[in-house]
Amino acid sequence: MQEFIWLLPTYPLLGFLALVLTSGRLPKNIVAIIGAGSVGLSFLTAAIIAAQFLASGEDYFVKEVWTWMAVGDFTPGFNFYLDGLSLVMMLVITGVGFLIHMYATGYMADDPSYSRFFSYMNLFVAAMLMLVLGDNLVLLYLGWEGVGLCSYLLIGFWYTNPDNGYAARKAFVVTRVGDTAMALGLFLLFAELGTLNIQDMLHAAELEWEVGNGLAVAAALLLLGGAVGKSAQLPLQTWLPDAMAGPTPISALIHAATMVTAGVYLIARTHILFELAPSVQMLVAWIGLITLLLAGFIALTQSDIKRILAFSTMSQIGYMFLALGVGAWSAGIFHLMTHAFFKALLFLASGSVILSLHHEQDIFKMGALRKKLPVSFFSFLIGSLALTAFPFTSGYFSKDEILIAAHGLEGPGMIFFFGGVLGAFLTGIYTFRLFFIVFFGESKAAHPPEKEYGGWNMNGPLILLMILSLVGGFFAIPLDAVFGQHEEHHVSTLMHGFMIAVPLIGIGISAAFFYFKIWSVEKLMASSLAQTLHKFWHSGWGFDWLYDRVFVFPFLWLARINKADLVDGFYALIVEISRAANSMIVKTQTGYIRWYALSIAAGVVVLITVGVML
Amino acid sequence: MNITLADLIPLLPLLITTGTVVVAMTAIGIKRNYTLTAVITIAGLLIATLSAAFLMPTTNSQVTPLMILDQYSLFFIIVTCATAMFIAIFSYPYLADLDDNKEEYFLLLGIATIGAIVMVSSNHFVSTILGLETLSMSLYGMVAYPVHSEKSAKFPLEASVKYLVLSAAASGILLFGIALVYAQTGTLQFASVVNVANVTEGLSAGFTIAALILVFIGIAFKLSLAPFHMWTPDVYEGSPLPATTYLATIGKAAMFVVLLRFIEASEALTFESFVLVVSLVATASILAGNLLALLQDNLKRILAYSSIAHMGYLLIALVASYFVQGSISVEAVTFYLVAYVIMSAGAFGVASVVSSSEREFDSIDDYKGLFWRSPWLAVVFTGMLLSLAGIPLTVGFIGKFYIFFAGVEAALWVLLAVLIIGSGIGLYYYLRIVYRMLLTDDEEQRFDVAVGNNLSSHAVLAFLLVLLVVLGVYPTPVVSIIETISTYIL
Amino acid sequence: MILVWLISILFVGGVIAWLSERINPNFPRLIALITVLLDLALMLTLLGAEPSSGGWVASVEADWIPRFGISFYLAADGLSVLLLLLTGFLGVIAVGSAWDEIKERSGFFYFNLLWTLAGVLGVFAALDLFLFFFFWEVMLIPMYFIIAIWGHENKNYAAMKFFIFTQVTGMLMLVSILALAYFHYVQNGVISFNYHDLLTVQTSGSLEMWIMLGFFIAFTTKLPSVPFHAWLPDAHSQAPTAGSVILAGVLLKTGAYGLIRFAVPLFPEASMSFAPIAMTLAAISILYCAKVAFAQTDIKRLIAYTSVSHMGFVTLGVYAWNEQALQGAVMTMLAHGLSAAALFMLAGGLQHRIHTRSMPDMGGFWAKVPRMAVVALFFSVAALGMPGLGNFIGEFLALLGAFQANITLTVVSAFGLILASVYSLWVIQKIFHGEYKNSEFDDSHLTDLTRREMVYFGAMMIGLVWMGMYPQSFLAMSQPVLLELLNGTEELFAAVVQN
Amino acid sequence: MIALFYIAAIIAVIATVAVILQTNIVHGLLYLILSLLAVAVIFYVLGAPFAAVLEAIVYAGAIMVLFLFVIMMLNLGQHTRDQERKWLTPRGWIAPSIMSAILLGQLVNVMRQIDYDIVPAQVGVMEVSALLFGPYVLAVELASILLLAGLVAAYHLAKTK
Amino acid sequence: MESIPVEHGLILAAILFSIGLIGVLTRRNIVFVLMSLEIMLNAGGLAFIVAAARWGHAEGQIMFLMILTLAAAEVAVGLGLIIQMFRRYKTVDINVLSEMKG
Repeated sequence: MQEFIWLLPTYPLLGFLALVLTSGRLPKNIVAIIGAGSVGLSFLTAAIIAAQFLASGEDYFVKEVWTWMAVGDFTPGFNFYLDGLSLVMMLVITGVGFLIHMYATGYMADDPSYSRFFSYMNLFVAAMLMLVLGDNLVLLYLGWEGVGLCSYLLIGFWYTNPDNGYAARKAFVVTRVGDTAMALGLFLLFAELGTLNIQDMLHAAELEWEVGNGLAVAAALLLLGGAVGKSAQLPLQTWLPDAMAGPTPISALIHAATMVTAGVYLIARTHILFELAPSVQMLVAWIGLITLLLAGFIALTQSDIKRILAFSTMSQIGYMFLALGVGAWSAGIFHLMTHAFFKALLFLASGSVILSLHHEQDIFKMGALRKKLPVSFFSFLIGSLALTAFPFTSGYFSKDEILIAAHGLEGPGMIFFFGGVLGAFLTGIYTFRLFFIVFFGESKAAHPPEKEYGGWNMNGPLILLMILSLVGGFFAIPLDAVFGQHEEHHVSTLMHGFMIAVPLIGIGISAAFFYFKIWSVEKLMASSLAQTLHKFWHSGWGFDWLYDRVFVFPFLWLARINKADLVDGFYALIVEISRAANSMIVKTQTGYIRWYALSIAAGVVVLITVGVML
Repeated sequence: MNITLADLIPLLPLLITTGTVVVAMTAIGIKRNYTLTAVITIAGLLIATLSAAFLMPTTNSQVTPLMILDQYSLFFIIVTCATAMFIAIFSYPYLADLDDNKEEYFLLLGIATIGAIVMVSSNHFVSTILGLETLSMSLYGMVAYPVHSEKSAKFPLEASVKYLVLSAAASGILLFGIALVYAQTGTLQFASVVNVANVTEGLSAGFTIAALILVFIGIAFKLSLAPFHMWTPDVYEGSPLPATTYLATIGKAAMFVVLLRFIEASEALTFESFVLVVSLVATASILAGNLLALLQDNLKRILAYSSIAHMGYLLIALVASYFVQGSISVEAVTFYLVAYVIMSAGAFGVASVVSSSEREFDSIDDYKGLFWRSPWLAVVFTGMLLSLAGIPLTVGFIGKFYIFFAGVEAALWVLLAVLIIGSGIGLYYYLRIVYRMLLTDDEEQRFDVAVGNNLSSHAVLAFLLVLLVVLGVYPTPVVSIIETISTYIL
Repeated sequence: MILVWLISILFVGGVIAWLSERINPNFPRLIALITVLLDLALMLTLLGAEPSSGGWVASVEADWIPRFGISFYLAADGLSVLLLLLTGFLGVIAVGSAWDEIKERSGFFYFNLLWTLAGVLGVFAALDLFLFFFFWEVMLIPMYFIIAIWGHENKNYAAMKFFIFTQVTGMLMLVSILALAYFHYVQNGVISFNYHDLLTVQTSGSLEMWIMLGFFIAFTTKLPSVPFHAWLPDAHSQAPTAGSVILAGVLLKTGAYGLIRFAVPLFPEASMSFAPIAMTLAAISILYCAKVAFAQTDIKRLIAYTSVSHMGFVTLGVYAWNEQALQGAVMTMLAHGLSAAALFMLAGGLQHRIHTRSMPDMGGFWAKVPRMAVVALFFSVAALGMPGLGNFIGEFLALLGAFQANITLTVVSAFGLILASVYSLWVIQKIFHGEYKNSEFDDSHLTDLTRREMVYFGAMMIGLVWMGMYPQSFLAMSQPVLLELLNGTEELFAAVVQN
Repeated sequence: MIALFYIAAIIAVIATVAVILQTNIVHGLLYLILSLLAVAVIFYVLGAPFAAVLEAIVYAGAIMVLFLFVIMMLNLGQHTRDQERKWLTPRGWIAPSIMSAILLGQLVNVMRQIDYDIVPAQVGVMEVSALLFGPYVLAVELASILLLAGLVAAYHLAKTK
Repeated sequence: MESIPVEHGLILAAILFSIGLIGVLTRRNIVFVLMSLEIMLNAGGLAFIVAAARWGHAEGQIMFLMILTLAAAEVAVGLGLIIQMFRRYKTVDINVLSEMKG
């Protein structure tokens, strides 16, 4: 069965083709069957393959399908590589993906572009699977760009609103900046190591480069560029919040569970390279830390339900980066998985809320939904708990591992540790701020919901995801063969207690503000400092403002002033000169015989002067 | 070196042409009949062409000191007589409605051809002058031919006076120059001016150069090279179209053959400053010609200006002849002249066919939409214009290729640069005309194109078009002929 | 001999198409279609041909103008065959795209179309430099007519500009060709324009550089590259759709082909020392034109500028002169041939439907013309270099190769990938996304793609996917040719890189 | 003889200058004839009596008479003199004179180094005729054609319709 | 026998030539222009005679004869044109012949 690993991306790809070629002429239920079914098939296949693979006890498995191109030494192929890492990824993608597809069959039921939606989704799954299963970086890049494209398409799914289009393009272009860096990294790796097959490349890198080698640093940096772009980390994080313009299942699938974690996957996949470049690895950790904190602060100030979740995603990926940066590869991937569960859950639940409220996304226009939307409520509850690493939820285990690993690191380890804890604290606050505001208090909705939106196809996935969010922490993922045995870190019980307590304190503070209303936000906001901070954080630390001024406006300005193309002007000048010369020289044709004779005489004089005198 | 009977055989084309004129004149004397005169002239020219073609492979003799009848001369006699015949054919319908005596026109055309024949076979100043003046004298008459016609919209009188006055002044310069050359070399034969054994003592190179320059200027005027070009557009415009055609084709070609022979025989190009002068004239001609034509709206003037440029191109090949071993540049000049005659005759021919002495269509706007009104004429015209621009599939391209080849071999980079710039400008105005023909607003039917009433003219156009394309695609036969005959020049 | 057939069928077909208009105005397009299909079928037989020792699958040689050692020498190897096929394929597409658009004087139109194609085929197959130049110029005139007669509002200007640019630079090339032939004459005592003979000519120093520049300028004008690109936006925006298809799809490729086949192999040393400048120009082309493209509001102008930008990768690849880079250049040529042609067809289709090319007047067409939107999306995405489609292979390989030659310029050029996404998505946004506004134009004819159009676009899409997913079938054809060209000169280039 | 040459030369120059300065056309013509005659004298001095005779007869005689005929035909009377005065503005002379002066200077410059003295030897009618009807007989015939061309052209142009 | 420096003869010719040229350039009366042209041609003839004398040739005289012929023909045609011009424009002002330009 392992031989058939190529079926994994093929099913959704076929689904995509079927949906595109019929171009909306199929009835919705058939579309749903094709759309969700293809991913389901993939998941089934993936599950069987996973079982076989684990049973076989092999470290890895390669399936070569065909040689993509063979140009000199450059011979990437359509080859699939399966090991623990890709196994986890593939299961998450197909599993969570299938659930979200399921959910979407209900969520999108009223949308006229139903078929289009599922075709994109299927394409996305196919591309994402290529990304994680490809055995070489070019194939990975194919998936990488493919998911980017689908992300673009789905963010801009409701295209009539230009803002959505803007968000979509922003997402694509910003990530493309990272992608380009990554492509350059590929070029560098090929130029230096002569192959882009990941395993061969890593092997060669180990042989050729010592730790700290400049080329290794450069290559790692460039790959990191790609990773931060895709995973919305500093400094390319600005696109993610805007990406929430897409339908909510998209946010769940692409902008929470799978695609945005591709950067994490990439770094984990090429971890040997990063180990050869410790400075870059350290940078990964710093990026993770800073991003998680920044995002946490921003999330505190947001009012859009999906944006809050988006910043939270950013923040959680920061944790993963932090894990990678401190060398806790498995922990990073583990958190990736659990995060996929609970963040998908949160997003899907928020989708139910939004639909039930007739597309209302402002949390301050919700409230008191606990009774009306029970499934959503429980989903949110479990999701939020997992997100804030409430003990024994899935998030708890993964975050725990990360923070312990950070704690164990020499040098800045403690900074990472406390930073991570602070992040968890913020997580507690903003997550439950959202939770309390939406589900408790008074209803401020313009159109209060009559009943919860969604049938079994929406609630089923939610329930499954709730379970996964709760128990996901107990999954043992087979990563040791990939990353080697990681050393066990330990922290003192005190520290451990501290780690557990801080998020709870955060929840408590949140409860104090928003549930018990002991403290008042209004009072807090009275000070100008708070207002400034709020404004600053609300705008995402002004990154958009800055980038607009540094990159976008100058580009637009250049485009505006040189629309007519400077170079063309040069040729126009030549034409003008010719015309001027013409109008001058035509004046010599006066029509007067004597003038003509004079010119002859002048010609004689000049030519004799030239001929005789010179 | 008295003339013998055997000498008359090589002179056959000349004699036949002369005979034609005499017969035509006699016929006029007996009874004026326009058609008959035309037929006599055309037939005579045809026979002359054929006789020259017949003689060409075998003939190579100096007939008296005045004329050299080698293959080169005969080749150009063929070109000349054939072109004259074509022009005669164009002239017949053109003049048919002239309200004046029409017969003398063909006499003048015949006499002009005699002059041209003498020129292309001249290697002696006396025959040069006589041939040149015979040609010019007839052309004065041809240019001014419709002078009595009230209906003639053009300015034949003005054109003729301009041509006569300026041409006479140029002749004066030419004669003065020849006299100076003669004073130095002691012979009126074309002969080397370098290292003449009995050079007059104390005579500086400056004298020789000045003399050469004067001769060159005299010829340059006839070739309408800048800065002696100013008469060209006015005379072209004012003349009746067939006369313009004659002036532009035979007038130029014959004169250039003389220049070629003179330059080669005199070895004038050994003087660096003379090379400089010729190069300057070439540059000035190319630039002035093309720039003048740039925004011109009168077809005849455009072609006049473009002929200035084309003569400049030819000069490049001429200059190259000094730097290059072998006959390539002479071949280049020869081929280009042939090409130029074909395409000019064709271009003017199209205009002739649609025009008559009463109404000439010489504004490029007259040709608006010709492509859709008369595709046939438009194709011919486009072919000719593209050939003038030097586009492949036409003879003009091969001609330009020759010139480039000669220029590259001679390493005349500056002149080649000028050539490229000039050609680039040239494209603009040729395409302007072509574009007019492509326009689709045919609301204004400017002229009727009735093919039927002058079938022979159309046949000539067809012949020229075939020549244009065949020589453009497979020039090898003509190239080998020219390769052979060019050896006679050196 | 088959090469002669290929070319002459088009010439003759053109004449017949023209004449047939008198019988029935629908005949020309039919005859044109039959002609190009016949040609395409004949080309396919080349695929099966057994290559000779030099890798030539077909060749024919005959004396033409012996005076100058000029022969009628046509030959095709893998590279030529690829481009011949591209030409044939796009020929069919072009006829198809003109099918309904050209109603007026269709006979002459198809005559010109077929003659242009014939000239292009000649360019790709000629191995005598004179013959090459001959065909190089032959394709211009019919193209001029196509633009000047069936073009849009500013056609005269555009056609003239196109013609003068290519013609003037063509003359520079002529001078260079002649100089080369002359050196051959000096060194060997015979004049020859034969490619193989001229390859042996030893030139050096500044003279070689000048001669090389003649070729370079001619080719980069056709390609085009900054600063010789100014003709292209006008020509493209004014040409009728079929004209744009041929221009963008095929004509531009002649320049690239010239660079690969002639400019570098004939002057390895000069090219080598010139490579940094050429690559710089390429990088400037990529970035500058991407930026200018973004600023355009006329959709065809925009696409035209993107063409320049994309062709920059070709220049970059050629002057990196290693296997990856060259294959990249070749793949870019092929893939861009399809994608640009398709985009122009889309733009043409839109213009045909709503009589404007102004993007600010458009918007929200997705709902109205979903098939067209999907097709447009596909080709925009292809143009921005989406992996899995042909353009990616080309650009990726070109950059990969270029990286080994010049890191700085590759890095700079890679920014083109970002800008490509900016303008490509902008187009989609402006036309298909956003609010539908129909006040700006008469939308009564805004209908979705017809079945016939879908066939053409489908064929091109399949082509691009094929190129993107299994480029090996193309790479394998050009590989022996490129290796042969690289043989001996690659080290030369590599040495420069080291220094 | 030498003196004759120089005297005739001076007369020729003065007479020629007078021609172009004249406002009365008939006076101008007479000066021209004077100039031509002076040149004829020079011819004679230089040993070309045949040329001298022809100069006097054909040039000064026949051709100038032709001019006279035309002048009479056109009936250019007193008013044309006034017109001439009006046309001949001093400014009009400047450019041509300078131009011609430069040209003359250049020609003189290249000529003055010649260090050769002519010892005039008579080349009389005999020699010229022998040549003319020997090797140059073709020239005579061609000259007749030239005159024929002039004749036909002049006939056609000058006639009234 | 006394001798005449050849340059004197040539310079005389050059002077006459220049005067003729001035006349052509200056005079507006077309008859004067024609006369000036005759002066130029005549100067050419003189130069030939001088050159012939320098060589003791008859050829120069033959050339002079030819010049004479051509001058005669030219005058004939030229005067014919003048007559036509006077008929049409009632003036001998050469400047009226400037309808074509540009």
